[in-house]
Amino acid sequence: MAQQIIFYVLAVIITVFSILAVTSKQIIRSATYLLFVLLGTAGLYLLLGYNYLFAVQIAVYAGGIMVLFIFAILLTNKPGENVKTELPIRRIVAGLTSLAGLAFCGHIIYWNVKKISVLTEMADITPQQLGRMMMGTDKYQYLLPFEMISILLLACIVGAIMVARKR
Amino acid sequence: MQYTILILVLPLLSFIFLGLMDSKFKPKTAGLIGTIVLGIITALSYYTAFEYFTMYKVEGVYQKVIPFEMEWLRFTDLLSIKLGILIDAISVMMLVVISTVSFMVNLYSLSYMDGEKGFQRYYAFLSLFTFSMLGLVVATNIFQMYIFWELVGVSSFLLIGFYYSKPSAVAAAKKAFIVTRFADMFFLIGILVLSFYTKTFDFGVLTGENPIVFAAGAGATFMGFSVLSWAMALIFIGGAGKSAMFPLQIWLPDAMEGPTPVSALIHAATMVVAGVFLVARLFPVYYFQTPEVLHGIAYVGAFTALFAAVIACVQTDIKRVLAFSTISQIAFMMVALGVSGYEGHEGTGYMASMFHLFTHAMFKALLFLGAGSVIHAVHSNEMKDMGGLRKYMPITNWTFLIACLAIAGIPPFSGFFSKDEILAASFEFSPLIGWLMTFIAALTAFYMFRLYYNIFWGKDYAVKAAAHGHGHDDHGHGHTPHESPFAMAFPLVFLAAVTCVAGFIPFGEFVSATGADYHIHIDMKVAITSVVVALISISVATIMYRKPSTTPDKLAASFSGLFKAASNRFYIDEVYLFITRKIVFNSISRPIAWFDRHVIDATMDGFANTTQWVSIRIKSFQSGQIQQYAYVFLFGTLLIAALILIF
Amino acid sequence: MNFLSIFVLIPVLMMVGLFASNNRKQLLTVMTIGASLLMIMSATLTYMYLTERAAGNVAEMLFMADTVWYAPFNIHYSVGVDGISVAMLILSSIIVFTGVFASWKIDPLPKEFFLWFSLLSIGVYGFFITTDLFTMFMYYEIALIPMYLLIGIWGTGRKEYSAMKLTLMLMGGSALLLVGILGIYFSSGATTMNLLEIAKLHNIPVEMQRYFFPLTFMGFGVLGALFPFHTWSPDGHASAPTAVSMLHAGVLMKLGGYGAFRVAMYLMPEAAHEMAWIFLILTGISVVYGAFGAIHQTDLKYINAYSSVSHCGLVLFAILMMNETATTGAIMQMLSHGLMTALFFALIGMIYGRTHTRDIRLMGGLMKVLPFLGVSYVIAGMASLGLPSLSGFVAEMTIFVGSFQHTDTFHRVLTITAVSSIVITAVYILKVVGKIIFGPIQDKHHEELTDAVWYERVAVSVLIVAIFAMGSAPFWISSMIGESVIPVIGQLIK
Amino acid sequence: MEFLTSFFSGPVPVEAYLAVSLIMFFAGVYGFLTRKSMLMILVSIELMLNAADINFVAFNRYLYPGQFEGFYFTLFTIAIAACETAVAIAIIINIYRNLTSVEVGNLDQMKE
Amino acid sequence: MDYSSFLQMREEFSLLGVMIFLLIFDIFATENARKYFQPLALVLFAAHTLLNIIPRDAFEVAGGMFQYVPMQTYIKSVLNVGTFLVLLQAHKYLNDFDKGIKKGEFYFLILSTLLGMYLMISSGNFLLFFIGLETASIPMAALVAFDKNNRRAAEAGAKYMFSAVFASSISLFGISLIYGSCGTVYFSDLALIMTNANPLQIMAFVFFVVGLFFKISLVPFHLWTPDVYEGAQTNVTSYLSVISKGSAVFVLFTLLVKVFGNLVEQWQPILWVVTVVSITVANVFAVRQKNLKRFLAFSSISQAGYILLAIISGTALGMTSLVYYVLVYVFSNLAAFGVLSVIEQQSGKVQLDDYNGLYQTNPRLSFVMMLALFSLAGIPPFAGFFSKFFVFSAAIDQGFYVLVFIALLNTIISLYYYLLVIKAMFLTKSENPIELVASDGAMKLSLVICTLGIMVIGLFSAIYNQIAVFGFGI
Repeated sequence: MAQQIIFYVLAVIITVFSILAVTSKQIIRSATYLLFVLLGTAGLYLLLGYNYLFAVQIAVYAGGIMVLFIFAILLTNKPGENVKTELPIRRIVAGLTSLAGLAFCGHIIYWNVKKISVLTEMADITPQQLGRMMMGTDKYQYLLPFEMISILLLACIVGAIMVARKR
Repeated sequence: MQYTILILVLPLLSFIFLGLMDSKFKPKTAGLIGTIVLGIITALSYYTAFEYFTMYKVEGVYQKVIPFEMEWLRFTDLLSIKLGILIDAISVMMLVVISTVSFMVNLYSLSYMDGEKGFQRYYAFLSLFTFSMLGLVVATNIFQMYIFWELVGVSSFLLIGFYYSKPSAVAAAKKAFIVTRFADMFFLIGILVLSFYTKTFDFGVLTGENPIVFAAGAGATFMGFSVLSWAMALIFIGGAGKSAMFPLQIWLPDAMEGPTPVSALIHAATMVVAGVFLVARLFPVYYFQTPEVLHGIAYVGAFTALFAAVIACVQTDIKRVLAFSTISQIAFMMVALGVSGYEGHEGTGYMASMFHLFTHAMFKALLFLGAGSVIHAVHSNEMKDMGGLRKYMPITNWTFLIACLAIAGIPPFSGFFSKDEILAASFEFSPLIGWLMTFIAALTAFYMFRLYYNIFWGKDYAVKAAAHGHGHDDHGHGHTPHESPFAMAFPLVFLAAVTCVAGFIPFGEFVSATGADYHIHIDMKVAITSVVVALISISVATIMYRKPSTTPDKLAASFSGLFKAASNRFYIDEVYLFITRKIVFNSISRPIAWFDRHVIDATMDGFANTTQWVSIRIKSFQSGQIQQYAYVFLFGTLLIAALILIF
Repeated sequence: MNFLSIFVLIPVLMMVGLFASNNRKQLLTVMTIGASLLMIMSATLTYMYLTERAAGNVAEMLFMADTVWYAPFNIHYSVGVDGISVAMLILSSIIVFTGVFASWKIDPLPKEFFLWFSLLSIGVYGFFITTDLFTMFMYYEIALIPMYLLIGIWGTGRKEYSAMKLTLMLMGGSALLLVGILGIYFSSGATTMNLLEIAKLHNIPVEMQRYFFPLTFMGFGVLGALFPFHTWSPDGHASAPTAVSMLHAGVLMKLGGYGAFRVAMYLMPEAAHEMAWIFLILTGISVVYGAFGAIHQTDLKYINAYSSVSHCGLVLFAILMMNETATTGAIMQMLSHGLMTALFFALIGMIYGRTHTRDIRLMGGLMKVLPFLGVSYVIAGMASLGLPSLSGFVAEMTIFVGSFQHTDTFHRVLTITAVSSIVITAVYILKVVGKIIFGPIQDKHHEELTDAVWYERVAVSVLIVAIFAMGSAPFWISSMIGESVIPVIGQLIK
Repeated sequence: MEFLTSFFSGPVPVEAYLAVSLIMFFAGVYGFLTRKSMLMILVSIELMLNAADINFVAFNRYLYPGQFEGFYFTLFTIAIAACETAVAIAIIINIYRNLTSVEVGNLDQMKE
Repeated sequence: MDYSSFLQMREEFSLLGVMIFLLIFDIFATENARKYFQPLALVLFAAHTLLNIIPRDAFEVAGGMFQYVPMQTYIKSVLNVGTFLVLLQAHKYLNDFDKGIKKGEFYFLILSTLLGMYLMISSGNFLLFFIGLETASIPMAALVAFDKNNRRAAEAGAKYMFSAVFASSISLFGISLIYGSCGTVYFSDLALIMTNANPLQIMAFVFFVVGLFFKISLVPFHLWTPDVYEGAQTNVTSYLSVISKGSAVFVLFTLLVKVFGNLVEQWQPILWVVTVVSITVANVFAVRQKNLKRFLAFSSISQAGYILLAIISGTALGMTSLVYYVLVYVFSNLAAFGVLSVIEQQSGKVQLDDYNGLYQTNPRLSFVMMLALFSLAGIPPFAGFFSKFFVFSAAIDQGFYVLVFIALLNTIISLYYYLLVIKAMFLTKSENPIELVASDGAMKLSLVICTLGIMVIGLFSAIYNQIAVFGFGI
C-alpha cells in the first residue's frame, strides 16, 4: 500500500510539474519545475529498486544539467523576466495535437502492452555486478557502448567549446 | 518491239540533261535538243504504229503486246508496281497523237517562246511532260498509270506556272495541281479498293476475258453500292479531275495562264484526255462489271458538255473560249464511252470516243496554236483587242477556219466523222442524250464561229487599236500585226492538213473495244441532222459577229441572268473558293491551329504552370520556424501511425 | 571489336578530336572526316549486309555481338542489325553528313556545337545497332539531352522556352518508356534484356502487356510526334538551329517509330492487337490534324514541323496496321521523311540565313534570286507531297496499299482518311512554294541575296540525290526492309 | 468507485508508469511546439527524453526483469541527454551572442 | 573478458586512431608543424580509406551488439571517399577561415560524426545504434554552426540542433516502446520476436523510424533541410547532404529488413507514401528556389526519395542498387557542391541569377556543374542514369509499378529545375558574370575525381557487379 501511495504521489508531482514546466511564464520557474520533475523521476527509479539509476539521475540531471540550465538562463535572461506569450491559436493547436497524440498513444499502449502489475522479486544488484556488466564484452554487457559514449562525450565537449567560446 | 523503251527513255534523258545544264546552254541549243529528241520520238511512234498495225493482228484481232516490263516496287506477293510498256491499239494511237502534237508544239515554241527567260527550263519541262504522258499511255498496270498520272500533273503544274513571277500564273498552277490532286486522291482510293478485291493492278488481268478476279468483290457492298462500283466510280473521279469533268473543271480555264503552246499540248490535246483514256483503258471493267457507273459517266459527260458549251458562248478571252470548248469536247468523248457497248456495232461509242480523241487533239492543238499566233501578234487574249486580222495573218486565218469547221462538224473535216459517230452512238443509247448532244454540237459551232469572227473579222484591228489607244505602245512590235514566222506557221499548216484528211482514216479498223475490226458506216439521218444544225449555228454566228453589230448585246441584255451567270462560269469557282477559304481554311485549319496552340499545347504548359502555382502556394510550409517544422514532424508521425494502424 | 560498334566509336573519336581542336578549320576537318567515315561505313555495312543475305543467311539479325555488361540485370551490350536498322543507319549517316555541311558557319562556340552534335550522333547510332533494351533506352536518352543545349544556345526565337518544352516532353515520354521497358523485362521472367530473346520467349502475360504496351508505345510515340503529344515538335523545330532540326526531325523522330515497332509491337503482340485501334485513331488524327495544322501556319519551320507530325503519324499508323507491306512502308516512310524533312530544314535554314525571316508573308519570288535553293525547295516540296520518282511516293504508296490490305473495314476506312492527307499536304506545300519561291519578290532587299555556296550545295545535293535514288529505285531497299519486318510481323500475327 | 478502489488498492500496474511517462512526453512535445525561448524548448526536450527513460526502466522492471537492458539504456540515455544539453546550450549561447536574444521566433532568416 | 575481439572492428579503430592522432597533433604541435596538419590529415584519411576497402568475412563483437557483414565495408568506403572529397574541398576554406586555427576542431568533429555513422551501420543493438545516431548528429550541430559568427550559420546550427534532438527524442521513445513490447534491443532477437503485427510494435516502429526519416530528410520530416543547408558552411552542407544521408539510408534499409522484416506489410505502404510525397513535394519546392544551396537541398530531398525506391524493394538487388546509388550520388552531389563552394568562397555568390553566363568566364566549372546536374537528373551516359535505372529496376522487381511511374514523372520536374541551372550557366547572357575563379589544388583534385566518377562509374559495370557480389549482406 505504501508503494502505491508513494507512486501516486510521485506521479502527481511529475504530471503537475511537467505541465507547469512547459506552461510557466517565467523561465527560471520553468527550470525549477523541471528539476522537480527530474527528482520525481529519480524517485520512481528508486521505487522500482534501481538505486544506482536514482543516483545517476540525481547526479547528472539535477547536478549537471540543471546547473547548465541555470547558468544559461542567467546568461541570457534577466531573472524574473516574463517569457513573451505566444499566439493563443498556436497553443490551442499544439495542445490539441498533443492531447490527440496522448490519447492515441495511450490507447495503443494500454490495449497492447503486457499487463503485468506484480513486480517479480529481484535479487539485489551489487555494484560489482553492475561493474562487470559495464565492462563486459558478452551479450548483455556494455563495454562497447560505454567506450563509444565516451567518444561522444569527447566530441560534444570539443563541439560545445568550439561553439561556445568567444573566439 | 524492244525499241519502244526508247520512246520513254529519250525524253527522260532530255529532261534530266536540260534540267541539270539549265542555263549552261544557249537557249537555241536547248530548244533544238528538245525538238530533235521529240522528232526522233515522233518517228519512233510512227514506226511503232506502223509495225503494230501491220504485224500484230492475229485472227483479225489486235493483240496486246508487252515488249518490256520490270518490277519496280513490290507490295505483297500479289501486288507490285511494275513499270512496263503495253502496246495495243489505243496506246499506239495515243503515242501517235502525243508525239505529233508534242513535236509540233516544240517546233512552234522555238519561235513563240524566243527570248523568254527560262527558255531552257521550258524545254526541260516539255520533255518531262512528254515523258510522263507517254509513260501514262503505255502503262501496263493501273499503278504505273497512277505514277505517270501524278508526273503529268506536276509537269502541268510546272508549265502552267512557267511565268512564276506572275501571281495569277502561280495561282492557276496551284489550282490546277490541287484540284487534280484532289481527284487523284479518289483515283488512288479507287485503285486501293479495286486492288483489294482483285489482288491485281494489271490491266491485262483486269480487262482480260476471265472475270474471276472480280469474284472476291462481287458480293461486297458498301453503303448500298457494290464495292466494285465504288472502286470504278472513284477511279472515274480521278479521270474526271484530269479531264475537267463537272464539277472538277474549274482548273482548266485558269490553266490558260501558261504559255499558249503549253495549253495546246497539255490542256487541249493530251493530258486532259487522260481521263478519257483511263476510262477507255478500263472499259471492259466498266462495261461488264459496273455498267451503272458507265451510265453515270455518260450523264456526267453530257452535263459537262452542255455546261461548258454554254459558258464558252459568252467568254471573251479567246483562250478561255477554247478551254471551255475543250471541256465540252472531252465531255463528248466521255459520253461516247458512257453510251458505248462492247462488241461489234454496239462498240460504236468506244470507237467514236477514241476517234474523236484523235481528231480533237489535232484540231484543238491547231486552234490553240492559231490562237497563240494571234496572241503573239496582238499581245492580248481579249477578243475586244482583236478583229479583222485575216488581212494580216492569212495562214493563221485559214488554218483557224479549217479547225473551226472541223470542230463544228462540217464535212469533210475530221471533226465531222468522229462527232457523227458519237451522236449516232448517243441516239442509240437514248434519244434524249442524242438530241442533247446534237444541241451541244450546235452550240459548239456557234461559239467557235463567234470566236473566229471576233478574231479575224469584225471591226478592223487597227481601228480598234486607235480607238482604245492602249496595249501596243509598250512593246516593240509596232502597230501592225504580222504573220508568224515559219517555225510557228509550219505546225499550223501541218495540223490543218491532218485535220483535213484525218476523217478519212478508217479508224475503226485500228481501234475498237474488242480489238476486232469495226467498220464505220455513217448514219445518214444523224449526219444530216448534225450538219444542218451546225450550219444553222454558223449562220447565226455569222450574222451576229461577222460585222460589228448590236445583236449580241441585245441578246445578252434580254438573257441578262443567264448571261451573267455564264460569264461567271455559273459561280462554280466561287463555290470552291467558299469551300476552301471558308470551310477548309477558316473552319477546319484555323480551329485546328487554334486548338493545337490553346488546348493541347496549353495543357502541356498547364502542367508546368500548375507546378509553379503549387510551388508558390505551398511555400508557407517552409516558414523558417522550427516549431512549425516540429509540428509538421509530429503530425506526420502521428498521421502515419494512425493510418497504418487503421488500415 | 565488333564491326557495328564502330558506328558508335567514330562519333566518340570525333568528340576526342574536337576536344583537341583549336580552330574552326580543325573542327571542320574532324567533323568532315568523321561524317564521311560514317557514310563510308554505312555503305560498307549495306554492302556486307546485302551480300550476307544474298549468301543465304536468314538469321533475324546479322553481325551480332554480345558482351555481358551488368550481369545482375542481364544487361548486355549486344548489337546486331537487320534491314530496318541498316536503312536507319544509312539515313543517319546521310543526315549527319549533310548536317555537318549545313552547320559549316555555325556561330558562336563551334567547338561546343559539334561536341554536342557528335554526342547526339552517338545516341542515334547506338540506338539503331543495339538489341538490348537497356542499352537502347540509354542511347535513346543520350540522343535527347544534347537537344536542350543545341536548341537553347544556338537556336533562334523563343529558344529557351522551346528547348525546355522539347526536353521535358521527350523526357516525359522516356519516363513512360522506362516503366514499359522494366515491365517487359520483369514480366518476361527477368532473364534477359535482349529483344530477340524476349521475343523468342514470348511469355509476357497478356494482362501485363495491357499495361506496358500503351506505356511503351506512347513513350516512343512522344518522340514520333503522336497526337496529342506532338506539341514539342513545332516549337522545338522552329527554334532549333538548322543542323539540329535536320538531325532531330530527320533521325531522332525516327527513333520513336523504330522503337514503337521494335519494342512495343514486337515484344507485346497480343496487347498490340487488342489496343491497336486506340492508337490507330490517334495516329489517324495525327496524320490529318498535322496536315491541317500546317495549312494555317506562316512560319516555314512551323509548317514543316506540322507536316512532320502528319508524316510521322503515318509511320506509326502503318506500323499499327500490322502487316508486312504497311510496316515496310512505315520504315520506308521513316527513311523518306527523314531525308526530305532534313532537306526542308536545311533549305529553310539557308533561306533564313539570307532573308532573316521565316515568315512566308514577308517573302516571295526567291526563285529569281536564289535559283538553286528555290529549285531544291520545290523538289523537297514535291517529295513531301508524294510525287512519284521521289522518295515520298514509294513510302506512302506502300503504306496505303499495305494498310488497305487489312481485312477489317474499320482499318480500311481509316486508311482512306489517311489517304486524304495527300491532298492537304499538296495544299500547304503549294501554298508555300507559290508564296515564297514563286511569285513576285516581296522585299526589295531580297534582290541582292546570293545563292547557295559550295558547302550548302553539298548538303542539299546529297539529300536530293538520296531522295531521288530512293524514289526511283525503291526495289532493293523495299525488299531489304520487307524481309526484315517478317519476324516481327510473324510475331504479331501468330 | 470500484474502479478507483481497485486502482488504489491493487499493486501499481505497469500502465501507470507508462501513463506518467506518456503525459510527460506529450507535455514535452507541447512545450517544444509552443515555447518561445530556446531554453524552454530545451527544457521540453529534457522532459521528452526523461519520459523515454521512465519507459525503459518500467518495462525492464515489470516485464523483462531477467536482464538489465532497459536499465543500461536509461543509463546511457542520461549521458546522451547531458551531451545534447551541453552542445545545445553552447549553441544557444552562440545565438544569443549573434542575436542578443534566445527567442526561437527570431530564427527566421532562412525560409521558403 | 576478452577484449581482443574488439580488434576486429578495424574500420572503427583505424578511424578512431586518425581522430585521436589529429586531436593530439592539433593540441600539441608547434605553430610551424601545424602548417602540415591538413596534408597530414588528408594522407592519413586516405590511408584509412584504402586500408579498409577490402571486405572481410562477417563477424560479431560484444555478443552481437556489433555485427559486421561485408556489405558494410562498401558503404563505409563510399562514405570514406565522400568524406575525403569533402575534406579536399574544405582545404582552402579551412586554411583561410579564422587564420586556420579551427582546422583541428573541424576534422575532429567531422570524423567523429563519421565514426557515429560507422556505429549506426554496424550496430546490432538499439543502444549502440542510438549512441551512433547521436554521435552522428550532435557534433554535426556544432559543425553546422562552425562559422559561428555568421548569423546564418548560427541560426542553422540551432535549427539543426533542435530538430535533431526532437527527432531523436521521438525515436528514443519509439525504441523504448519497442523494448517494452519485445523485451530486447538486440536486433537478432528482435527479428525473431517481432512476428505478429502487434499495434504497439507498429506504433513503436513508426516512432522510431521517423528519426531516420529525419536524418534522410524525407517529407514531411524534411523541413529543417533547406534552412540548414543554406545556413551552414558549404562544405558542411555537402557533408550533411551526402555522407549523413548516405549512411542513414543504408541503415534504414538494414533495419527494415533485419529487424522489422516481419512488419513488411506495414512499412512498405509507409515508404510508398513517403517516397511519393518526398519526391513530389521536394521537386515542387525546388522549382522555385533562387539560392543554389537551398536548391540543392530540395534536390537532395528528392534524391532521397529515389533512394527509398531501392529500400522499399527490400531485396538484394535493392541493397546493391542502394549502395551504388549512394556512391554515384556522392560523386554527383559533391561535384555540384564543390563548384558551389569554390565559387562561393571567391565571390560570395550563391544565387541562381549570379550564375548567368558562367560558361563564358568559367567554362570548366560550368562543365563540371553540368555533368553533376545531368548525373543527378539521371541523364546517360553519366553515372546517375545507371543508378536511377537500378533503383527503379529494384522497385519494379517487387511490383511497385505505380510508384516507379510516379517517380519517373517527377524526374521530369527535376530535370526542369536542373536545366534551369544549366540554362543560367550556358544560355543566359549576363552583363557581369562571375569572374574567373581559381581553385586550389585540393579542390581541383576533388573535382577531377568527381568528374571521373560521374563519367566512368556507370560505364564500367565492374563496380556494380563487385557490390552485387555480397548481394544482401545484412
